[in-house]
Amino acid sequence: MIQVHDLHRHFGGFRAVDGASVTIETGSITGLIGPNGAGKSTLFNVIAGVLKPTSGRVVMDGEDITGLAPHQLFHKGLLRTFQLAHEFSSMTVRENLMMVPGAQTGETLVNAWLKRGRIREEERALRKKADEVLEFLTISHVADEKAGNLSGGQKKLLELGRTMMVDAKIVFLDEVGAGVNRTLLGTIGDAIVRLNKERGYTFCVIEHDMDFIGRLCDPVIVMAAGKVLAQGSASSIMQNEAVIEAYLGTGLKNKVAAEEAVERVTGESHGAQPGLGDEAGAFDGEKG
Amino acid sequence: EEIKLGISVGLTGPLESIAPGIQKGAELAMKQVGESGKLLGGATIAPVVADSTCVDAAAAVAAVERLVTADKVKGIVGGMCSGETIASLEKVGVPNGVVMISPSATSPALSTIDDKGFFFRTSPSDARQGEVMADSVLEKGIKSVAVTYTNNDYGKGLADSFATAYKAKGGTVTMVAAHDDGKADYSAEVAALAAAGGDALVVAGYADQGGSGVIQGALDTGAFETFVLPDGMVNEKLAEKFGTQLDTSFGQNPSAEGEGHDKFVALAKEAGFDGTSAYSGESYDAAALIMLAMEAAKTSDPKVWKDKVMDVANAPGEKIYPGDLPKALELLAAGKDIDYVGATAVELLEPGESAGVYRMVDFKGGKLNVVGYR
Amino acid sequence: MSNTRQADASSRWRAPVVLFLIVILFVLEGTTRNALFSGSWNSALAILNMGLISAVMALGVNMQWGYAGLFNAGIVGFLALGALGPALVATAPVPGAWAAGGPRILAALIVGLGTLALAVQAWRRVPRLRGLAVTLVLVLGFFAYRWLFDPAVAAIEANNAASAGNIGGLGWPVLLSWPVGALFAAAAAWGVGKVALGLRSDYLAIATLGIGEIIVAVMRNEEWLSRGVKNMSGIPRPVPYELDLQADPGFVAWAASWGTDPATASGIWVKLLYAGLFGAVLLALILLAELALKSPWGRMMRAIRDNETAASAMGKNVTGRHLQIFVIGSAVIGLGGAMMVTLDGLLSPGSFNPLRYTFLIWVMVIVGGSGNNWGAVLGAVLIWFLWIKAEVWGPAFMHLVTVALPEGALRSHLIDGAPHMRFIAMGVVLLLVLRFAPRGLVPEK
Amino acid sequence: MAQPYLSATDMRGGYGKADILNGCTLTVDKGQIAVIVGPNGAGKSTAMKAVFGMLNLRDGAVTLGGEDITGLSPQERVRKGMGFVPQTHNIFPTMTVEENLQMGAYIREDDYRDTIAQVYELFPAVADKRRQNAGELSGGQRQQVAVGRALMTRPSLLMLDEPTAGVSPIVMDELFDRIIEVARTGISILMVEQNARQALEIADIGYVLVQGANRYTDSGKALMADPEVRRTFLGG
Amino acid sequence: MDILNALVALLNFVVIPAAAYGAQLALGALGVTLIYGILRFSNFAHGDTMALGTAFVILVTWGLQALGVSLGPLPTALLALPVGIALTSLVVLGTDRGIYRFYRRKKSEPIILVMASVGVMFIMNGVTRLVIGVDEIRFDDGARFLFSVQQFKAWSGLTEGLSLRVSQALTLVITALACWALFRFLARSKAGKAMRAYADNEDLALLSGIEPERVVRLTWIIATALAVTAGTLYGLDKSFKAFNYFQILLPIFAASIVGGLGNPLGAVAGGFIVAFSEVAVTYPWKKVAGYLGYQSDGLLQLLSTEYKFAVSFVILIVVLLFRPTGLFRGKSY
Ligand SMILES: Nc1ncnc2c1ncn2[C@@H]1O[C@H](COP(=O)(O)OP(=O)(O)OP(=O)(O)O)[C@@H](O)[C@H]1O
Ligand SMILES: Nc1ncnc2c1ncn2[C@@H]1O[C@H](COP(=O)(O)OP(=O)(O)OP(=O)(O)O)[C@@H](O)[C@H]1O
Ligand SMILES: [Mg+2]
Ligand SMILES: [Mg+2]
Repeated sequence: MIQVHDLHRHFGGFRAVDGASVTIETGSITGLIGPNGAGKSTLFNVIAGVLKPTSGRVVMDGEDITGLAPHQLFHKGLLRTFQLAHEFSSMTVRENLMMVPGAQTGETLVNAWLKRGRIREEERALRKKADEVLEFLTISHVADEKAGNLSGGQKKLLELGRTMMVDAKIVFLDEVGAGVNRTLLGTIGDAIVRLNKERGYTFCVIEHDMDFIGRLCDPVIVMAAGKVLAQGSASSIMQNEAVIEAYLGTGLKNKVAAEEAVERVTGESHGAQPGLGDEAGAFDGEKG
Repeated sequence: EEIKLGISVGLTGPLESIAPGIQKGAELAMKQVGESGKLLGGATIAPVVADSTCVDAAAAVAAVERLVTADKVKGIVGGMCSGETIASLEKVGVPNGVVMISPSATSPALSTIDDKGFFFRTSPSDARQGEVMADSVLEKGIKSVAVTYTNNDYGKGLADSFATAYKAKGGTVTMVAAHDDGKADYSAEVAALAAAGGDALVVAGYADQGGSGVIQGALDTGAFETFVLPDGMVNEKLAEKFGTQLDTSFGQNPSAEGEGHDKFVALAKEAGFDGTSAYSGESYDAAALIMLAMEAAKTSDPKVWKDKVMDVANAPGEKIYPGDLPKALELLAAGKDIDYVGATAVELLEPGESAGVYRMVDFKGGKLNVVGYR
Repeated sequence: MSNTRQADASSRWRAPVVLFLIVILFVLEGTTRNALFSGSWNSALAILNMGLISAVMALGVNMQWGYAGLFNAGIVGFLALGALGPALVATAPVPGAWAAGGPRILAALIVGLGTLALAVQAWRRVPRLRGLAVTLVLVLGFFAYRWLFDPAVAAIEANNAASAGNIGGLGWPVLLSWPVGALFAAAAAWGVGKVALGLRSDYLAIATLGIGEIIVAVMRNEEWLSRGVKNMSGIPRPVPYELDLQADPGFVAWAASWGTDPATASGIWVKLLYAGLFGAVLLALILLAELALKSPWGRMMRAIRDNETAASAMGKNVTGRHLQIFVIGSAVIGLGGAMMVTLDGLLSPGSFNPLRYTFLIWVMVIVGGSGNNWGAVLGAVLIWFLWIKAEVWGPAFMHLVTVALPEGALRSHLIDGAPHMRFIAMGVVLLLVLRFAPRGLVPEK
Repeated sequence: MAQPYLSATDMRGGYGKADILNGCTLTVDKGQIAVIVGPNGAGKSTAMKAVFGMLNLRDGAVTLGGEDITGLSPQERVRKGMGFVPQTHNIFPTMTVEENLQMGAYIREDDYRDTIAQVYELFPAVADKRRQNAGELSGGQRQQVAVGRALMTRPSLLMLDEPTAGVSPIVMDELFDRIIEVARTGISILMVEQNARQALEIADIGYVLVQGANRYTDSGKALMADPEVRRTFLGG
Repeated sequence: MDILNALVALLNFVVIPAAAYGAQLALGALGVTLIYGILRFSNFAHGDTMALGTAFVILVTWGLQALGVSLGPLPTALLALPVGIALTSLVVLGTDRGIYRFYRRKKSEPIILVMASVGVMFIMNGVTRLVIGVDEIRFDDGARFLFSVQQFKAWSGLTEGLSLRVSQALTLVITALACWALFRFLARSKAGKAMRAYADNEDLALLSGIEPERVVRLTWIIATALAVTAGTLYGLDKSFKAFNYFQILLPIFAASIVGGLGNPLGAVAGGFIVAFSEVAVTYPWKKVAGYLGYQSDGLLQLLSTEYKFAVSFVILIVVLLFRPTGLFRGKSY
């Protein structure tokens, strides 16, 4: 469980996060939405240790983790993706994944010189795992490509793939969906649900795609102007007047999407996502 | 026989503006001897120049290595700066048995180095100049001075020996501050020296390096009016540059009494270079000594003629001045003794030191005037 | 895909080809006598030896830049610290120096370091008025330090000032001083790294440049340490002296059997011994570096170089790793410095200038191909060769050009300027290499 | 049939190694909205770059208003009336928002203050930050600046690579409305979208690109109606 | 207490020399920072550009002097300056055409461009020496002092003197003018904005219709003009010596970094910080303290002048520790 207490982050005089208090329950898939510039990414960055808070505290499972460095948080099981993809551009896609797991034997210099055998075994396992992840994300054909040469969407997928390389406790996803093909996003959504159910990952997801939010997230937190505007189930949020005014808008298309989503959420329970296998298989034709 | 002689000087690097004068001085002596046709019964002399860079010991060693092992020179005028000289002497000169005579390396370390008799220098030791300078400053009634020196072994050694002598004789040194050559700006040094005060400023540096930069600053800000100028500073260019601003300044540099120096300057002028530039005369003398020693030993083999260098340089014998080299060769060929005086009143001490006579100068009327010898 | 593999295949041949080229150059230098080459093995080997040392330094720089993207422009400083190793460890003790002020200097240094540690603690621990507290600690510490330090320095420098005036060495074997030099450099790098590694690219460069200048300034001005600008000569050798060999009848006979005179033979033999030593050190370093680079450690370093934010989000301790590689790289540079003064037999801090010891090494790394150990090493040997030969080639070229000119002022002006062709030649070669191999002769894959 | 305003036919080429585009054809008529959809890595952005002359084509031709522009450099195409918002790196981060918009009007000699005002009207969130460096904006705000910059050019053909990525629903609505409006003034629009259902809704013509080649081409409505397309490319 | 004398001593030895030196550094640093900001590499050839440009200015000055042209109390070199700038610009544009453009097209890493500039530095270094030699050259003519120490003492009756050289005054005035013009140009003019846009995002600049090669040319010309001006002023103030122009490169880099690379305002501030820290930290306060009523036996000097360069770097490092990209938040690529 992550608790954020009265968090502030100011840039000069501007209050990007202005006293937000948020709780992310263990085992949930929490959605975080809000207008552009609401402070969502900033909140993420503070939690993940990239930015120091101006004031306020972040607590993870009872332990104060405010101001810890990102790499320390990683080893506590907190992973995140970036809104603007941060790939290791001159490394191959596979290497991008293989570097993720912590505490690899070969990451210590002395071991790199002395424990060659053990490293070779570990590497084999890592490689297998990385290839599985690539397969799942439908980008195995670019496994040996330099990550810097990927398309915008492929980079986002790689970003997500890195979180799948290790057993995380909690994963923060900052707009994984932006720029990702909607069909594939559906598959990713399924994967998130599966990781959540089967492995007990907690997720916190920023997304502007209301389909996606509506399908996955409970609860949903709405931020605006650095503060929490509303919180609740996806369907209640989507009918909340304030949220509609500040964020969803009354545009026809989104209304339609939102209503569809509400229907789906209310009509079906989380677990019974149909057609998981089918959808993953739909891309077979595109591979290679 | 064609005899090749090496000249190893820092043609590039921080003292690049001094190096051509040194190179030309040595070449002048070689030309005179070669054209006379009197060395070893008609040997010709071919100078081979190497760029020692002054600061890069490794590059200097490589250059001297080339002179010795590829060009097979029989003697070397050089090196120019002390560090570089030590390295090339220890690594090339001594192991290959080639004599090096440096016109300008003044480090005391070179006095104690195990040179196996392969090293000499025509520049005088710093210790003696310090004494001479201290005396002359006190005689002018100047009781307190500030000292600035170029931050290398020459400047440091000279400043130390002067300060010690001066204090021992009752003077006060208000400050001893180093300046680096080739720096962009000397305001800090000038400010510090001015704040420390003193009746005169001793500048143990080079005339076309930081030394004149410091003088410039001191004059412009009115920090000092009187400058005491040792050998690196005493030359015509300085007089030209500052004119009457140096009216009260004075100094000294090693030089033959009377004719030697003037003769050399005249010869240099004929040959198209400035004979007053730093170490140019020393370099002429170094080259002359090499060739005279060859004649005295009747061979160009440095392992042999190295033992004759002291003989030709010192009394007894007929005094030899610049331009007299053919005559000296004749005398030597005839088995007579010579005492090479040259441009800088060469007098070699063991081991490889030079004890010169100092020429006292002042800068009245914007000119360099000789006022006496000591 | 096929294209990628082709690129790999061609780059696999790059290193041997460049190596071959270098070998040819050295053989020409050793055997052919003309306007360009000197035809002397002594000269060729002398260049090679310094080339090998440059290669060690280039390897160190390559670790920092090629592996981790750390722009160290203070190479000269770390090299100078390494050079201190032989001066303080291998030279003979100076009689009376230690008694004059040794313990007091040690005490002063301990007080100095203690002050810094205390100041850091004060900065971390004191909640309010920490600026004041730190200043207080620093000022008091400074006075205590100077009180201990100054008399000791004066005493040591007064001890036989003309030919010593320094604290002197321990008289240990010179090979032992190499790791000590590396340790000096590593220790300094640790301190520097703690302070400056937060800086990026050119900012780190200028900070390290400054630190390099500071270290060199200290070396030049602290006479008690290693005689400052007065230089320290006579650093012991790990190999025999040429004169001893020439005096050894066995050696003379052996030389004669090869048909060379003893002077030449002794020079070559000594240089070969040096080359063997340096080569062995270099190969060992390359082996370790290659093993490391090809392991997950190397992958982690590359990831950090590519994108620090992401690497840190993926659990890699970026600061820690930066410090690690900075220290290791600096230690290698320091090792190179110790080797260099051993080869020169001379410690001459007055000559430690950044153009020669920082930027030239950088040129070596970049021309060779940063990120690639073999590239850095081959680049170092090649550039060093060119740097030395430009001394001859530049003027030779100038003479060639001026032959066509009529006798006169312009011609003599140009001939007078011939030494400066050294730089022009070097510049032209550098630009040509960069033009035809913009990522270096042996680029990173 | 008259030649369409923009026609890029049978484009082939890539980034040096293997081809990314394998005979891709895109056409837009005056005042039309064309939308390209397709899986990630299909070559959509590459196709856009090719149309804009930022990629060396091995084969194929691009004509604008009947004139062959295949050989022109990007900045020459800008002067011919083309505007482009790339997918990434589409702002000047250390220039203020206002300056970003001014740079959009770089080639305009007339008074463009009206246009700036219009852009601010369209994106009020950005208007508040006009004196702030664009690099300090949130992801969605950057996207708005980027589109605003392209609108400043007053192009006759506006090319947008995923303009709505990361943009909140309310702004996305606004943006699509605005794009329709812009198209009505006779400007042709060529855009790549992953918010495909909303985009195809307003598209006159839709392209589905797969592996650098046209897989389906039809009107937006028709593509939406095709269950196969919907399931495989539009997310159900 | 003698505050006036203390003040004058400080002005004469610290403030005025440091300000003039700082202005020279600032002009040099402006060029470095522009090239870094827009072309994205640290140009090591900048010092030698200054030297080459000054060499041209000197040659033209000699020509003018031979023709009997003079500017009265001002140095003739000012007349020669535009010609020097033009000639040097041609050379520099030539290097861009022949060398840098290739790497720009290939989008090489900055370090490759840096190394190319080292190559250019070597070549320019040699060429300058071939053109004008290694000797020290004085080329200042006209009046030397605005007022000299003696004049000041006679006028004021103080024990301490104060002097202001024409070259120092010129340096300060020209630097101020150049900065003002440059800032206006960058902030207001269309071409200036295009330069900044290109610096920010090359590809996008292209998409806005900006002609990149024109921006590059403009950058080189402006940087060269600044460099030659800086070099000439420096040469007038001190004297011309080819070697010194390489040595001045380090303080120039220090200045542009401490202010924040790519930030012109930072370059100016950096120039003065470096210059003042060199002079002020090693200044012995004995004399000034004496005037203020505190007599001391010691020199009251914080550090000896041997460490002046070290001091300016210590200050630089301390600044960077608190502001990792310089005082004015520069760029880093
Ligand atoms: N470094 C910075 N300096 C100044 N302002 C900043 C900085 N970073 C972010 N901001 C401001 O903080 C606000 C919040 O930004 P943030 O990136 O958190 O928004 P967001 O909610 O993630 O929006 P989006 O959905 O568009 O990604 C924005 O208005 C932005 O302009
Ligand atoms: N600069 C480059 N160098 C080499 N290959 C590249 C480069 N840019 C893209 N590619 C490759 O070209 C292919 C198509 O990329 P493109 O960016 O056109 O895809 P896209 O259809 O726009 O995808 P997305 O929806 O993810 O943005 C991808 O496989 C990518 O790996
Ligand atoms: Mg965001
Ligand atoms: Mg794309």
